[in-house]
Amino acid sequence: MFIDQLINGIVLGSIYALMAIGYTMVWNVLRFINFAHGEVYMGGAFVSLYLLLLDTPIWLAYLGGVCAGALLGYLMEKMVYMRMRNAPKLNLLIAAIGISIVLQNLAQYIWGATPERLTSPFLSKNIAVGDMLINQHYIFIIILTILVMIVLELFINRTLMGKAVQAASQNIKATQLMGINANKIISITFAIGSAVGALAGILVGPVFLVYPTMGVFAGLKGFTASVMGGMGNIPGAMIAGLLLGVIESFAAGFISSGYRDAVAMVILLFILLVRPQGIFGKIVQQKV
Amino acid sequence: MELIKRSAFRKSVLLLGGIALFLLPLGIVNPYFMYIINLILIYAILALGLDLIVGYTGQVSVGHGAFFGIGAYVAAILAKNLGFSLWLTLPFSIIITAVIGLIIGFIGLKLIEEYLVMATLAFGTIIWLVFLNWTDLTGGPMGIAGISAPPTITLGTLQFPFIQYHDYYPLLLIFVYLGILITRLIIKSGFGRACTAIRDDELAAQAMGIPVFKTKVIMFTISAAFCGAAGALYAHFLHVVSPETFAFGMSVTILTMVMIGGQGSITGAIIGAAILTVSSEALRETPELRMLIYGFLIVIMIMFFPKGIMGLFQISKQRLLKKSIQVEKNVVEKEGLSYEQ
Amino acid sequence: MVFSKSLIAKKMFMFLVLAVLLVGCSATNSSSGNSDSSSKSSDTLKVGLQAPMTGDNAQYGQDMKNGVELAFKKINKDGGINGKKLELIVGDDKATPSEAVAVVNKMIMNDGVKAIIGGYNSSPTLAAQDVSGPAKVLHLNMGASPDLSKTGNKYLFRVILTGSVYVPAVMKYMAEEKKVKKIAALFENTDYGITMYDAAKVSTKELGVEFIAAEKYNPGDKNFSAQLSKIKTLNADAVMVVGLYNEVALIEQQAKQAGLNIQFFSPDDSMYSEQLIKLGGDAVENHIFASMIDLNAETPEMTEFKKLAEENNTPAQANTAIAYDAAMALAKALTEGDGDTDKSRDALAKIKYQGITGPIKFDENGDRANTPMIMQVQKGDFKVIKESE
Amino acid sequence: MSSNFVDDSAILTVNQLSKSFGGVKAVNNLSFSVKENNIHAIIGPNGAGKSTLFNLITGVITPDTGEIKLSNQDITSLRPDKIAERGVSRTFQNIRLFPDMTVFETVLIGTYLMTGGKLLPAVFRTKSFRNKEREAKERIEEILKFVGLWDMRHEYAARLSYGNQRRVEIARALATNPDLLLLDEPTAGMNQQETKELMQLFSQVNNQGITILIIAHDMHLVNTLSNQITVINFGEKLVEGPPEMIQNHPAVLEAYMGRAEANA
Repeated sequence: MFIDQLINGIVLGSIYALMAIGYTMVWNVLRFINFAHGEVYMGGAFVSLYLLLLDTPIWLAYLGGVCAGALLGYLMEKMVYMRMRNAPKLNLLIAAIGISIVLQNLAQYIWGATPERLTSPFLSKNIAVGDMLINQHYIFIIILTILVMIVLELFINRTLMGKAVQAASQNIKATQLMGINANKIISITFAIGSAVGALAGILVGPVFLVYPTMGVFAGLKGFTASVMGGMGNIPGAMIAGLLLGVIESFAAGFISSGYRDAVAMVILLFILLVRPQGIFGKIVQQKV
Repeated sequence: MELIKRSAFRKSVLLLGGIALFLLPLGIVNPYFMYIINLILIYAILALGLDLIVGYTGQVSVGHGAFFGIGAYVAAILAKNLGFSLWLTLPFSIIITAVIGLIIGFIGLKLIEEYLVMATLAFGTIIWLVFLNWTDLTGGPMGIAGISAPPTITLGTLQFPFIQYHDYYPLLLIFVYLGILITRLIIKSGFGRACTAIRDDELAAQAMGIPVFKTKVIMFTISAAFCGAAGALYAHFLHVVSPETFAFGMSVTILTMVMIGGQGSITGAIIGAAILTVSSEALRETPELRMLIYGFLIVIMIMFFPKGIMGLFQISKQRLLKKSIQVEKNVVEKEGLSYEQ
Repeated sequence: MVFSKSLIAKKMFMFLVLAVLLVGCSATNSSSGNSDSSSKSSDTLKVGLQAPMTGDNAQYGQDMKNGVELAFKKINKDGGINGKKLELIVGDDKATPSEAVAVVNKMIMNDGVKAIIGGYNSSPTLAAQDVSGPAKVLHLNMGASPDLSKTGNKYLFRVILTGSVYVPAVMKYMAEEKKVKKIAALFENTDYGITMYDAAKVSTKELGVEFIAAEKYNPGDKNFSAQLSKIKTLNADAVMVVGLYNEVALIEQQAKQAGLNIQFFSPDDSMYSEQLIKLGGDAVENHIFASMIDLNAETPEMTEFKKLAEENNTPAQANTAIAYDAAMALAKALTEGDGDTDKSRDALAKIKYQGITGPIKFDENGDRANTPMIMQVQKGDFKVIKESE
Repeated sequence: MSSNFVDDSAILTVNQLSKSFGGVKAVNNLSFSVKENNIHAIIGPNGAGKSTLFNLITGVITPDTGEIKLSNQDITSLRPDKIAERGVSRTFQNIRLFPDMTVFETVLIGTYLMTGGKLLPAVFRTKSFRNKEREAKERIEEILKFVGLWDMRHEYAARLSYGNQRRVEIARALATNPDLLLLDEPTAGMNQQETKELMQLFSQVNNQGITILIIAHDMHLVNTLSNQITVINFGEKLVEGPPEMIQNHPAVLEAYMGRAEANA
């Protein structure tokens, strides 16, 4: 049971980590919580599902979903957030909530509310490790997550564009003054964060199904992980995501599965009050 | 003199209008319309309550649906298990919600801006999960049905039983008036002004001797109590409560009412409540499109009319302009301060 | 400035007046609208459908809507109810009690429906019949909870079998045919799940079986790993799942992923839907359940229904058939009652109608008196493994 | 803690105060005292730690070490509102007004300590509540007439000229009935006429028995207005004394050369 829960936790945690990246990247450049990020997760999964229905090869369908997610994030930014740069944070937040309601219901309008299963080439196979059986798809999720993390690290630290994003997260206005197109940086950030979020949705699709409201709790958890890791701290978000998944699984297994989702919320409250800079966070100066 | 006359005229017009509203049921035949109007009144109390903390004190909460729920569940549990009537459940709902509001406010209001939003979100979700999972007390996903109607009111030889939706209307209207009155009394006092000062500039407010944290906590408590009262009324009005009503979506709905109506305005809160209730009922005909249109409305309103409907009544564009300059200045200042540190 | 302030006040007041006028107008409009529809009501008769049209359970609502629409089409083509056409008003109860109350309120008060078909889930139905009962509106529901027999609402009928009929049948089969001794229960934390589990416990002594675990989940849950890994440690002979197709499919899929290979069964046919197989795939193979309907049956009623469904491009699902039956039975009662609610109720109480789901007749609680058959998922299809007694 | 400044006539005593931000010492072992009824000026080049000092005195930030005494009562690390309650009021370097309020409403906020901000009396509109409200309004009329804004009381404060905005801020500070008024560069950005008028106002305020502690860059203002000057640089006290002494002090000239010459 212990090992069962540990594996479940790591799989869940990988998903949360991928989700957390999106929140954290957007926070970095705009200092705002993109509440509609959970809908990118859902959108990506739905597009993959739809592509599979059209007999697209599975890898292409997955890729299509990721691209669609990126596009969704990009459009969100361009159509709404960009036009609200000078608005108070609260307004942005409410706009994000509005977008999330729109996307959830648009998905339902187009594809219906019935949960559907995304196919996976690995789902039906288990691998025996000692006397434990581990599903191949779970291993696929974990490997892909690690891969994405490495690629993202490389992108941010080794490429020019990544460095621009990094600079933007230090100070978006100064970046603009230095002649870097801030809007472009923000768009790229949204696109990358959303692509990773959509990937999370696609990976979850075969296990927990695809349906219009699938992004709600995934979003909250990813967001909790990003707060745990320290808002704006990408490696922190990844580790916190994994941690959250494991804690949640153990709590569900050993305390009560009904309160599974409450675990993340309690952690969120606790972190906010006791360590608002996150577990691994550098201390971000609070404004007086 | 002129001024006094004018305000006396205004007062008498408002008073007459207020009394005239009691006659509204006479003109409405369809009980369904009455049902919607009653819902508007309940939501108006919620919106007034949230506006106290969001509009007047500048502290954003996306967890007030939970306070609404606590009020409703307290009333439902007391009515079902102990046979309490509305007159007994209502004070309990208000007090218990206020106490929880006090605790949450005390914990959460140390946080600012986005962090407060996150904390209220977490709190609201936890409370909702408690409604959902504490099956012995709350009925879990089944909720609690069969909550009693308010007892018949007897005035001399006149009897006012609560059977049809027409019967609930005057009662709910009285509570809305009470809510408006209390809101006004609070705003037009040193305490209320302190809240507004905190909303506009916390640092300056504190320099004037205003205990910022305490004031916020008290206002948060009152705000929660409003929602508790609305909850009790809702439970006895609809006769059933179930957890999903009080999930995150409810908190968002109340916040949207305040935003659409216009923050920091009593009229705005009520208009917001009316618009959202009517539009969501009107869109019931097209279940798939209902929430879709609702979401679009929120995005469009917040993008193009961020001051809400009451914002349209602000006569001077110049004032808005000036305001945005001031806001900019505050931002620069804040950054300056943190930079210096 | 003083002047402009009072100007704002004036504008506000004007707005209020306007708002009141608007509400008043729409109200008078609607009342005149009502009189319009009453003149129109000579040729239409409104029936409401209370079902989940959005959310996780939307597939059930859609199936039910399809069934009722098929039936109404046929009835209206054959001349309607004594010349009046049936009109369907769809109300989305989102599978939740308070929404159910809200939509039933609306359908009765605003649309003036004479009868309601639905809901699908027990808890919303229990809450909604509190509204429809006093309003004397016929309510033909599809909830499984035995509690629906105890409401005392004489306008409430149940067009499926009650849990107290389903449960013993499947328990008996599992004990006698499958030689099951230790059962782990995993059920929805709702009226439906809890009462079905309670009903199952009643029969354990007599059959010599025992429940060794009672795990719950909330409707809409997607992650059952915690419950399943608990069950895994118990070495049960079988797992009884009380739930709808979404959850049943996921539970069995996740059980398989966790290496829990065990016989699953359900007390009723709530998961009887193509969706179960679509979602569950291989994992739901061999699932056993009690059912009141067999879509592969070769009765004339079934053949006719399937033909009708095909003509209208409607998927013939179990719930489509059940809703179709409900609508047909209702139409028969409404015809006999001829516009009088109580007459229609009495007609429904005494009805004898041969439906797709077998003979429809109600006992004094408004429940069906049929017995279920036992079915199993075999090679991606639903096969009868034991006929009804 | 040993005290270098035991002075009974001092309304404010700052003793060995230090505060650093991330290794940078903004205020370093600073001690000085402000005598009652004085106009005491603090001058120093940009970044000398003057505003930090104000924020420390008013409790916005807490010092690392040292103590602050108000009429011999320790107010170190008290909350800003508690310090305001004890009679310290301030204006801000960048004017901080409430964007949604008229002049009257803004100054009304300043009467919070007078009216008490109690909730229940407000809801029940008790007699004492109404009396206090009336008194507060009378007091505001008095203050607004005193600072010369009475005619503009219904204007939105943020729409006034810069000089008048500063007056509103001062009026708001006066409404708290302070014993000690802290002015953080009150004439920065003003034209000569406005500066002159404000200086007059400061003397008038001082004549009412309110001690003033003022941060300024403008040497002319400091010299004519104040009777005691403390010069600080890099968070440390350079020199202290009456204007005549400061004007010609070599250390001051060295630290403060550019500006002193420009304003001479």
